[in-house]
Amino acid sequence: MGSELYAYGLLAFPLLSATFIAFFFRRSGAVASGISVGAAALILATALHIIFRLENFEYNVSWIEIANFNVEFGFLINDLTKLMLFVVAFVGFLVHVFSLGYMKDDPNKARFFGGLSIFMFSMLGLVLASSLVTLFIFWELVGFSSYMLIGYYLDKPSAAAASKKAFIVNRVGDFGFLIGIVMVFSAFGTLNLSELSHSEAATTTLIGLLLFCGTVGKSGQLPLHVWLPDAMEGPTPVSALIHAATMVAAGVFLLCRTGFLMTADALNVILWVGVATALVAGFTAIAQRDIKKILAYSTVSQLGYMVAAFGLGSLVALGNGDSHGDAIVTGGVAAAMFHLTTHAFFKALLFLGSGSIIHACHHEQDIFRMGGLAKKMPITFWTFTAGLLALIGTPFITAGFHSKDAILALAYEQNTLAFYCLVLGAILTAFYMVRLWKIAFLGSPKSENAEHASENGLVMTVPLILLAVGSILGGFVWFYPEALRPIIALGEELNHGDSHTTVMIYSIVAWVVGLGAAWVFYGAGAADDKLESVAKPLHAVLAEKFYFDRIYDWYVAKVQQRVAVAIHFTEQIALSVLIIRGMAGFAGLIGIGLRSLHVGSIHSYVYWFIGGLALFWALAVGLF
Amino acid sequence: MTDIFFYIFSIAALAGAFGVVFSRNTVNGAMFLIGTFLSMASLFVLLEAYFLAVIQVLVYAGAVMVLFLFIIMLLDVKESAARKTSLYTWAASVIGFGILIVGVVAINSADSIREKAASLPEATGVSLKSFGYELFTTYLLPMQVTGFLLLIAMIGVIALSKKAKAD
Amino acid sequence: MSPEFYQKIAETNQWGAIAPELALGILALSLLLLEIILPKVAHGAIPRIAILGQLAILVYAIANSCSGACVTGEAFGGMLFFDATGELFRVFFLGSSVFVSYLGMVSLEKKTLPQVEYYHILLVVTAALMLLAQANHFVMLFVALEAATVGFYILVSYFRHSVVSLEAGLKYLIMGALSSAILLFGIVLLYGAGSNPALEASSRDPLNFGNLEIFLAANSGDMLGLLGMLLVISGVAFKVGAFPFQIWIPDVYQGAPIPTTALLAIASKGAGFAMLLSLVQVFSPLSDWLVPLLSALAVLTILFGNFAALTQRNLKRVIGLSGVSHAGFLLIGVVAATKVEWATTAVMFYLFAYLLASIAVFAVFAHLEKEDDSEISLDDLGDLAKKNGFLGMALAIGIGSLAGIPPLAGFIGKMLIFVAALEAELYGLMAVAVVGAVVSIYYYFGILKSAFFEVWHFQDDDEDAPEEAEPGASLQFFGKVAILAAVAGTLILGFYQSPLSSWLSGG
Amino acid sequence: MNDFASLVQYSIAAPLVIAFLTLFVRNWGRPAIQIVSVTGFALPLIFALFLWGLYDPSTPGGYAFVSKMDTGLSMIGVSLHLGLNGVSLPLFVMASVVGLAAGLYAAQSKAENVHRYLFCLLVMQSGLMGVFASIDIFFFYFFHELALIPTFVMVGVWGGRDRSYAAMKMTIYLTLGAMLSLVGLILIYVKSGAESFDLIELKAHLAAAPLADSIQNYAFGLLLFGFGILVSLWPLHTWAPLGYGAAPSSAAMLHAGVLKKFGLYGLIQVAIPLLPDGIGQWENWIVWLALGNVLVIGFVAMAQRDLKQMIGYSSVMHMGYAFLGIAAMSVLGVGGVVIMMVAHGLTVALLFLLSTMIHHRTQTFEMDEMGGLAKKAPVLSAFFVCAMMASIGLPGPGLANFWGELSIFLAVYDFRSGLIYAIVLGIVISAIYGLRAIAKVFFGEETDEFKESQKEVPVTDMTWAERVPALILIIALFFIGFFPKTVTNSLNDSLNSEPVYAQTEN
Amino acid sequence: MIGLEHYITVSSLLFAIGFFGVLLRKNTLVIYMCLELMLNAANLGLIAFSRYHGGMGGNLFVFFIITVAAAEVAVGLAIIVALFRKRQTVEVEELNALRN
Repeated sequence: MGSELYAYGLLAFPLLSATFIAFFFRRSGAVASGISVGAAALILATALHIIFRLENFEYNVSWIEIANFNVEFGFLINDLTKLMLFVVAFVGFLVHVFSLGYMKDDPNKARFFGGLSIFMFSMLGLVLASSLVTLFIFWELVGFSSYMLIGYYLDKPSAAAASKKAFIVNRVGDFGFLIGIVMVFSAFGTLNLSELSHSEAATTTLIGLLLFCGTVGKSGQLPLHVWLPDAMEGPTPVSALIHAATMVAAGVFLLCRTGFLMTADALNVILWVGVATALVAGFTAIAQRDIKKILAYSTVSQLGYMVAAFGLGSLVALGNGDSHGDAIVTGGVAAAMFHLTTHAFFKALLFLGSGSIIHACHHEQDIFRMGGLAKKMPITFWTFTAGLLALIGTPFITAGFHSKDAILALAYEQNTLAFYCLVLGAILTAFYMVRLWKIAFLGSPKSENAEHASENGLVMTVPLILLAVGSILGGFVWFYPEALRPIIALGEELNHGDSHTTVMIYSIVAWVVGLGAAWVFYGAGAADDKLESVAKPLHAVLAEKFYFDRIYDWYVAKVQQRVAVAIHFTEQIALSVLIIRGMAGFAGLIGIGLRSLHVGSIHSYVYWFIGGLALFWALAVGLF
Repeated sequence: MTDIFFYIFSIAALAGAFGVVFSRNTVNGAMFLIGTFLSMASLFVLLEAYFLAVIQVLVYAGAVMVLFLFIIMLLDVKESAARKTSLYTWAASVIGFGILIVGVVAINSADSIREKAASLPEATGVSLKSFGYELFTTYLLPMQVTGFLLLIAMIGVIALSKKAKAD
Repeated sequence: MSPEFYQKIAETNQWGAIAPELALGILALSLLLLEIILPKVAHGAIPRIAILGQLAILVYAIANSCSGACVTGEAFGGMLFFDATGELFRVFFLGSSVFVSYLGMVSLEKKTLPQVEYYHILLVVTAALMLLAQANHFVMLFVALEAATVGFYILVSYFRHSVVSLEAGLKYLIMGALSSAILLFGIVLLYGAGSNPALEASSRDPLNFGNLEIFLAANSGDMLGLLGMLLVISGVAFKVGAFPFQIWIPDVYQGAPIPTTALLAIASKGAGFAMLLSLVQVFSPLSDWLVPLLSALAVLTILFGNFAALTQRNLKRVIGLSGVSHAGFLLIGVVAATKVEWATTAVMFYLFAYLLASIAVFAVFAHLEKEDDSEISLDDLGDLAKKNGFLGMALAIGIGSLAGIPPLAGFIGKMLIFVAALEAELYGLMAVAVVGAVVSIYYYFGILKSAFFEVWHFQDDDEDAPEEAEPGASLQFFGKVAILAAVAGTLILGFYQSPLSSWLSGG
Repeated sequence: MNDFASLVQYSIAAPLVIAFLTLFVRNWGRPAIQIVSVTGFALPLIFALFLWGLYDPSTPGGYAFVSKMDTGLSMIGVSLHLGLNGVSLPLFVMASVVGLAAGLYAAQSKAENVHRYLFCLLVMQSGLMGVFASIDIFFFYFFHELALIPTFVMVGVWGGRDRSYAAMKMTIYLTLGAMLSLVGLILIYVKSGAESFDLIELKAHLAAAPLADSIQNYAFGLLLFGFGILVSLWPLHTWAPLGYGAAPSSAAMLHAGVLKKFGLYGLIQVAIPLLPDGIGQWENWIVWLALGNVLVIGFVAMAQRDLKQMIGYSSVMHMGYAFLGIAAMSVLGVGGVVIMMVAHGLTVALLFLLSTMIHHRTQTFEMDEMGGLAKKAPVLSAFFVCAMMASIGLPGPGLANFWGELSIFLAVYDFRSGLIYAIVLGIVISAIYGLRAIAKVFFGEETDEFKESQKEVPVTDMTWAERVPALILIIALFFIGFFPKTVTNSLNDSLNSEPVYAQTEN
Repeated sequence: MIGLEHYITVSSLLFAIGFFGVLLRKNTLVIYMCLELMLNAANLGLIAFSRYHGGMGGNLFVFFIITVAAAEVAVGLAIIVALFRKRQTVEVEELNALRN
């Protein structure tokens, strides 16, 4: 029995689940959720089987063939795939379980779980894809399922707008990605990833940057990050799964998969985009009030880290840990993937935790209206704190510390300026997270909803606990089973370079500064934002997210739509009115003119005859 | 001698024709037309087409013009004084006439009219017998059709003027 | 000339070959006889007898021409020339006259007018047209043409209680007589040129087409011949309704009784083209002058017809002007025929398609039940499709075919003309034809639109409106058969042209 | 192989015969009409699927299921020559699929005189089957017109707002286009000297003795603009949105879905193979006008307020891709265009179908007056989202569209690399207007107008009778997307045997 | 010596004058007379050609033309009379019920 059957199974379970739900159980949410969670469990099991029991392999079957354009549907399982597969399957399963509790009373539960299944299908396809085209197909599908789930609350106009925005912004990124694919095909003559990696043909900076466009869109890099915070309109488990742990990381995964297509110039651009994203998002997070928005900006910021890591690291080739040799795993890839993995744990945890809070607080999301939740929801509090500690990179004991250090170490070696920027990013992270933590959990409740909050049931807390474990221990190589270890180990290794100590000191200082500043600055369970009263202009800029959304809205409403209407109007006037009606009118005028020649008198008709004779004569002697 | 006759009758015919065109009174016009027809009949004689000259007098000057006069009298049409021919009509007609005269000149300047056989051929219009032979052999079919033509003309005239049916 | 010579000529009188014409003549006479013999109550049968008789002749003519045993060559002392085209025109004219007889039946029934005379004249006119199509001599041509034309004068003004009918008759009379005079003078000039013994290839009988063609070939620069040709073509242009001799058409079509309008539109136009086709052959030595002339005519005719029809609302005027544009298309075919042999077939196909379509359209017009048929306008078609689906369908198919919309016969006809024109490299004409065809869609579509689309009226306006006529109330058996035949023919010829095309191309 | 040639004939004849039968049974009540007419739509599909199954992809470039019949135009070398090759077969099958969907929907419509409506639709179906099965280029044109004419009638009689003006405009535009292309086709016939309208004979003849360059130029120009009007090449497109906006749904489905592909098909199968040098002169024209389609019309589509008009514009926009793919003149580009034609045909038919269903529920096409429909009609919204996603080329529902577009992109990049930015921008533009429509129609809160109209017409979800036609189309779309090789295998062979396309391949 | 051309000149002038009358006059009866004049001009031409070129054809044609013309006159006058009865006029200007 071929290994590919398991891969097929991996795709088949969620697809079947989605199909069954769509066709038979649209109205029975309980069954639907059961099917979906069952599918997630099967996925996890199958994924574990692939990871632990199966060797790396590649499987391809011809899908479409026109002339020399040949796409294969297939699976490319290597270490990178396995790591990503683990993250997706594991977090996916936990989120499914959590959703059972979170969505319990929702009348349209079936649609939610169907959507989750479709997402799992798409995401797994993306991870397994063996060619750029297949990857792109699932890439788009992932975007589509994200679109569906963001817009889950159908009657909320903001949800509709957010989902639309997410899709379109992603498409802008895909615009570059697709051109990149076209160029890759033109340059290499194939789109199969392993064939590409062995290809002799030279890559160009343009190709690299175009492929990176896809990442910019999907992973919320500057300037296309605007959709991600808005995507929080979706149910919170969706945010945890799609917009924190897996889908948004797909951009990073794409970079890692196609690292061999990059050039030094391209990497440089990628690095600075990542760094800028990390900083801008970090600053923005400081002034947000919505708990999910803060986490979303935090995600953007962390994704910036990963992208920056990739941009930094691929300059340093760190051996070849891949048995198939089809992807060159470099330091950057390792660091990025390491951080991706740990981030998946703690960010999923944080989102689920916030989901737990929101659920308990009856959909209250403003942190300034919470407060004092630590006592009401102890498990949530402690697990959330664990995630938070990991995110801010609490020294030594948390996963985030190790993975972030790997990135910083890389930066220290490669690019000093980037290094300092990233350290500043780390300070910001600690600052805004502690702000959130202190205001939401400590102090006393600020609203009715927070007052009546209480701990949620087991289905919601168990996933939190499991993720908390991952958040703490995920930074240690020994935590991972053998099969997942190669890349993590490579990433972790970065921390043991020559400048190990310096980097660690910077990192700890950043942690202390950020944490301390926030602790001092914000009161426990504050009712309003102190920053607003202290530095109003700064707060305004930050709260307005550096005006990105304003600019986009202005562009869409004032530029794009007006241009569209103007073009439409011009076209109507020019074609329909001037030319068409004009020609019709002209013909009509001729018609009226000719009509008026029929005056009805024999006499005038006789002149036609003499005129005709003259005309004939003229024609015959060639006067015309 | 014949030359003089030719000129007399041609001028008479043309003058009569102009008379038709210009006479204000319709009866006078008809009279001029009869003159023209008679002059033409004379020209036919000059051209030795005696039979046709006779027919011309009988049919045209006789039957047709009498019919015309009869109708003119019957209708008693008077050209009203108010109805003067407008300047435009005059101008247009004269231009038209000018075009026609160009045509006349063109016809008469045609070389083939001036090219003649060495001798004037024998007059063929003289023999009534051969006329008859031709008519009932070569031209038998047109002859028959003409017969039908006269028939439908007759029936048509009846249909156009007979009293409406009683019912 | 000895009597033996005439004897010989007399032997060329093949009466059998013109049996259909003779039969028509006899039928015409017997109709008059029947009116006398039959009691008054049975007079209603006379039109039916006329139709049945014509149908019998039609069947005979078709059978005779299809058998392939046609008499070919000159006959009647060179007066006639029998060939396949002539046979086809026979069928064409017979077909139109059968149909016109039916229309006459419908239109005359309600009038207090002499009835039998109409059919009598119609039959004689048809016979004359049939001879005209086979004429091989200018005398025959002139006499047949005049016989037909005089008949038309009467038929146009037949509704003598109606001022418009009489006025149309008068207009047609004066225009027709003028054009006859022009044509005649042209013949005179041709005669003068061709009979000159001083010139090469002259003949004692230059009015015979064959002799004239030989003469013109030898003297192609002759001024008299050229002028004669121009005048003759002018006269023919009047018949076909080509620019600038088309100006009478809308008025006369509008004023004439519907059966006569149909006859003018179908048979008279067909006769014009029958003449034109043979004359183009005769004048082929002068084609340096003739072809540009006809091309220019075709262009002007198409443009005039189509554009003038755009703003018309009177149905008979629209059809008249559309007929003008059809004449333009046919002229293209005629021009092409000077270079491409089979283009004659294309012209014939077009004519037959036109015949079938016109039958359908005129049948509908005749059954609109309007008091004054010179005033039927687009508005009278309103709701036709709803009130009488059968007539609606007939109108749609007829108009569609006239517009050259596939899959109807008219399209195939137009296509054949196009192919012929392109083979003859008449690109300019082709361009004009395309413009004309597109413009024509507008007014044809207008007709269909008023018959089909505008089915909703404002109810409150109808309060004072008189009781609307019920179209098709007088539809009779013959009419249904005629319409069905025309519609079926139009449809079938659109899909499967074999029956007609193999016959046309002399199968 | 030719044993089954009669099936091709039957699939053209069956709808035509049944069309008349439909008129005949009109007095037997609605069910009789429905059963008879649906049979007329189902038979071609059955035949087409059967033929598809029988088709041997290795038929070397030539045509399978060939039959030839003289209809009486042999004097100009016309005969009813039918057959299918790798290019025409997918379109043939697609036509039958869309036909059945449109027919099923039409059969249950509440139109006045439904038997006449079905008559028109069946005649149209017959023409559509004929278009793609004709080897003779005259009949190729003829069948197109056979299908086109009923459209005008249907728009004019059963259409929606502005139907009279729309029908008129459509008729005049399309007649002009048809005339130009007819003249172009005749010009080829006349100048080739092959004495035949038969595509195969013409090809053989012209391969041996190609036409002079100037003739090729003229003929190609005529065909390009003639077909261009029919395919709504910018700026000759204005009939399309207007016409589709007014057309009854089944007519719009068949026209936009299938019939419009005639022009592209003509360029692929007739114009370019017969006039290989003609395209050179017109290449820039095609490129610039097609860019107009993609970019200008893309923006225009964004500005639409009327749902159906917007779908009409989006269909116009996609034609730009097709023209560019054709201009690339490679197996890949043309193959992509064929796939896109099939996919687009199914998609746009689906969109028109669903938009009519939306109209039944909202009583309007104004998107500003809709909103919140998803809650009332979740299945409908799922179908519509699916269809719209397919239309904007999202893999999944639109996998087939995606294959087509991607192939075209690849081919265009090899053809003129700079163009790629402009045309890929199209996918962003289409996403913008597509999602805008979805959001306006289905999401958000119910508008006052919608609430108002619900008082008169209670909103229900899709009935099964509505679902079946939509499902047929979606299943077909998925099938082509997931098993593109069923199309591409034969397509490759057919196109490779076409020297014009094969020579540009490396 | 009077030759063919003289006769033809007279004939064509008569034709032209007849046409001129048709152009100028508005009385239907006069117009009709002018038309007869034009036909007669043709007769003269035919006879002259026939005389100078030999052959019977021209003369015979004249016979037919005269016959036809007579029939035409009869029909034409009948129509004019019928119209006069309805409209009390023979002026062409007033006979314009059919027009746009």
